[in-house]
Amino acid sequence: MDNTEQKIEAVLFAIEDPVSLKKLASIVHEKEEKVSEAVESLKQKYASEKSGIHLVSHDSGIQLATKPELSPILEELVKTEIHESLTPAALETLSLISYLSPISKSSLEYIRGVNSSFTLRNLLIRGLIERIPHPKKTNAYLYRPTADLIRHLGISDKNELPEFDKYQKLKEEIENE
Amino acid sequence: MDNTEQKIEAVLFAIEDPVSLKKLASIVHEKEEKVSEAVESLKQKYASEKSGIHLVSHDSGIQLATKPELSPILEELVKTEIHESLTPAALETLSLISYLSPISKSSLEYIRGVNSSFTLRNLLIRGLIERIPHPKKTNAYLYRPTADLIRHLGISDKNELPEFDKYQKLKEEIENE
Amino acid sequence: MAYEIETTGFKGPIQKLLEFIEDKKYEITEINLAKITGDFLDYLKIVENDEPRLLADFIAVAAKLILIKSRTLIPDFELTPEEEEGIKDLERRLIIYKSLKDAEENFLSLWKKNRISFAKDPTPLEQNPVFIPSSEISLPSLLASIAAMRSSITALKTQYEDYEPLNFEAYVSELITRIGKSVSKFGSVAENRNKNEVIVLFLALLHLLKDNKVSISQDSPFSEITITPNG
Repeated sequence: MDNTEQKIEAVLFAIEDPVSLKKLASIVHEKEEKVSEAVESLKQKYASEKSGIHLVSHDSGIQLATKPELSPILEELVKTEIHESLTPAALETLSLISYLSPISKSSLEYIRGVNSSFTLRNLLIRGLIERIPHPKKTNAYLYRPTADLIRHLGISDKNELPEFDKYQKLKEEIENE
Repeated sequence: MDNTEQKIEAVLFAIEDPVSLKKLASIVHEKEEKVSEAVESLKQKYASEKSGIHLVSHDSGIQLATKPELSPILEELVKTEIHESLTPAALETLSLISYLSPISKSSLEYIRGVNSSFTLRNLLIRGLIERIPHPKKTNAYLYRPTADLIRHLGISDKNELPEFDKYQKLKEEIENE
Repeated sequence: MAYEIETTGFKGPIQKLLEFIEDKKYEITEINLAKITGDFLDYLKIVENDEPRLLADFIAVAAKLILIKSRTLIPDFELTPEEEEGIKDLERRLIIYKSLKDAEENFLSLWKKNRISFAKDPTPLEQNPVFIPSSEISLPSLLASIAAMRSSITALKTQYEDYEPLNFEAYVSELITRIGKSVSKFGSVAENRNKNEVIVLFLALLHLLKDNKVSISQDSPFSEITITPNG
């Protein structure tokens, strides 16, 4: 019997952090394509069933997590630090990064009209956003939400943000600047 | 809709350790009898389905765990993790801890400008660094290189690191902030 | 950690400009931007007082508004292609900013719900971890790494410490002294100043004009501005 799905479920259960498809493939010794299918099927299983857990997707990989509607029960058990209040500058920056990720500092500053170095630094330290090297510019970064942030918003993929698609066009426009 | 089963699944997932029926009942605010039924139903679900995880009952309570037949995959996982090379982020953190030890997480994050929880955990697991209780703050730690790391570097004390003295000032600078 | 201070709670120039427009229920058009130029210039005083670090960002926008205002006031006022582009760009940014404010509302509503999807609690750290070194760890690599971080820390500090706020009040009083009781030329007042300073001086001049402290005249666009003190 083919038990790729079973194996993947076990691996996702064993690792607390998001795991990339590539890494999953190397662990279960299967092609990425096959792994991707199995992940999709797992996702369906958890979503459809009256399950207490579900699969969360992030740029860096996938992760098993509890369903957001059960948050009240779990908050009493698991301590959480990142859900502290946000300043207006932090909120604005965080929402821009969530909708337009991956986004460069210069695009962010173009939209906000203010220098954003300090706000970005604070959000990075709080673990709400992360940076990846800019594919075209050396010593520059692109910013995106962390898996933690996605889970704290109670969504299972950033494209579940309300009206997400609408803003993707805007993103192209800004990048053409 | 009654979602006791869902709640229990989420709680068992989030807590690594076995949980007693009594404790489960108090967490989900239900009678033990009802919790016991829900646990039974969950057990069936995981057993029947081609799942990679299952419910185990011990004397100490109930626990979600990967199925024993999948243990080879988990060994594979550990091997993959061990042979993974150190990321630039990890090397950066290791370098700071080596030169500036004992150093707190907040000082590290201040210098690096990014959240370091994940990297610190990784270095701890690999036995490259260790933590000691913070002398002034409760529930906080200071990090330092392990004796194994010092030996691996071919020196007998951290102050034999190249240009060690030069970088001690960096620590004062940060602590004065 | 002194230089982690954020520009907390303070609105940026684009946000503030949008607010002025929306308060008046205006559309985002050049004509309407001209109408709120006065409000925006008044607001610069507040910025200077409360968040001087942002003044330069505000002045950059104010300079564009002044161009727009000038064009509506002076019939044959001509703009360079770059200035035209700058004005169009300002309108575009306002439109983008406005539509992203809705996204922020959406984001905030999710954030406030506090419906968190929890990941598994990390496994407790083992008592005796296995030592797993890797080839990247060596004395030279550790040194290179800390050296690189040292310079980035220094850069961070300099960025903060080099910052010198433009003091609007000081420019106004300087202008009053320079003008004194005699007629002056703006060109000589602005001589040897950098771009930001010239803009602030010009704003200071407009400020004096508004308070009826001076009268100004200009024969043609781009020609010298003559300042005459009143009374």
